[in-house]
Amino acid sequence: MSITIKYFAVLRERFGRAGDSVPFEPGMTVLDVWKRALPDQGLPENLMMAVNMEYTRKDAKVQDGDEVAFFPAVTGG
Amino acid sequence: MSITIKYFAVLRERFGRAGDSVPFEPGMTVLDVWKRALPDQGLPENLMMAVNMEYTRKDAKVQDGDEVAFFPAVTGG
Amino acid sequence: MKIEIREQPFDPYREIARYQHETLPAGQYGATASFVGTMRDYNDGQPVHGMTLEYYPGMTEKNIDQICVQASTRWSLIDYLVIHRAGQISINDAIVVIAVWAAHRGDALDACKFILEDLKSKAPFWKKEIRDEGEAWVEGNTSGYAKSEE
Amino acid sequence: MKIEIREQPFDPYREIARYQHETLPAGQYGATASFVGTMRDYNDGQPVHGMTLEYYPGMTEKNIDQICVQASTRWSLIDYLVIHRAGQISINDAIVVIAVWAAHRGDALDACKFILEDLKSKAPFWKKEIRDEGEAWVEGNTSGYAKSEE
Repeated sequence: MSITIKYFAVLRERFGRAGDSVPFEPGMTVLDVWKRALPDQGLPENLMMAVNMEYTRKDAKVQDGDEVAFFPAVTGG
Repeated sequence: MSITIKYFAVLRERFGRAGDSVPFEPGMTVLDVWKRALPDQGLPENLMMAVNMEYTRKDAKVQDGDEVAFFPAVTGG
Repeated sequence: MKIEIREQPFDPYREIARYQHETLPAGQYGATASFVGTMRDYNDGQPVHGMTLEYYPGMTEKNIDQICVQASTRWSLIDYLVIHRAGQISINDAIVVIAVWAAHRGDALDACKFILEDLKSKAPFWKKEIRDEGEAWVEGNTSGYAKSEE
Repeated sequence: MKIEIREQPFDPYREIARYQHETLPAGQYGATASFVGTMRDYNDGQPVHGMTLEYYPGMTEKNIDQICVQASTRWSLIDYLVIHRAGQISINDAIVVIAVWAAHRGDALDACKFILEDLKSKAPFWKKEIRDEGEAWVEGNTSGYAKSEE
């Protein structure tokens, strides 16, 4: 029973890893996932987040087994 | 001392020739050139005209030696 | 800058790639917008079997050149290429290719669209389609441009 | 419809020509609009010597697919192709190619621009440029899209 977390780009480099795993708790939001994985890190400006590869907001609820991703503003094309 | 005339597309086919030559007369306009070359033909709708390969209007004056072209609305691209 | 009327079929993407390779300085352009017009086998719901495209040698090139120069004054462009077919055109032949190189995408996209729209409404070309019932000139309208007032 | 993330360099015009030849029915499309983004050797007036483009495997393709499906509902399209580079990118490499086939030019041009703009603001890619002083992530902004409110 857990949430898989992925970090990309500058976040991945800053944290020194591409992801984490935290235990699922009923009622958990994306922000709760962040705080559980990174208790010492405030939410960066311009942070983007996705649940199961769909953009979402920090107050969105997560389900057990979800993949939650955190990354900076995109710079593609 | 003359004006060279060119016809394109449906005009060229209708008149059975790609061009004409008419004598230059001082003060002549593009419309005068048409009337001199084609006395029995009214000015068609959607007619476009050019003097020396630049679009112009029927009341524009021509100079001796000019090339005057008459053609229908363009349908390129 | 290259503007050309071509009487023979051409591969538009090979033309863009070749022109870019031969002419564009590496590292300068970040955006290339292009448009290719292709001969369809239908028009206004009717079958078409090919067409003849007539033009005004001299004026057609000059007119396209003026359109491109005007685009160059409105947008920041690095280079452009326009090749337009004339003569006997078969189904699926490329009719026109327009490519615009710029540092930034907005300039390339907007200039490409401008050149295409102006070319279609102003450049002296006339299409004669081969339809089921025979050949027929495509009717255009002058859209108020250089229109006779009589 | 083809959407692909490519780790190796590619020739964008060869890709468009090949896809068109293999996939598009002859005589149906009258308009093809395309955009190619290319790696420049400068950005914001500073020299750039290359870059690394990171993406989110799975989400990136899914996001581009959603953008293209949305374009298909807004415009009448016949087909589209999007190839985006990732990994180590050298000066003058193609970064992205977008091609849109339609019967009519307005649909092709507008859909191509829409896909490009949406792709740049939404698709998960992150550029790390090699500059004179070393490597640095390019800073973007979320433009209000899916932005954190804290």
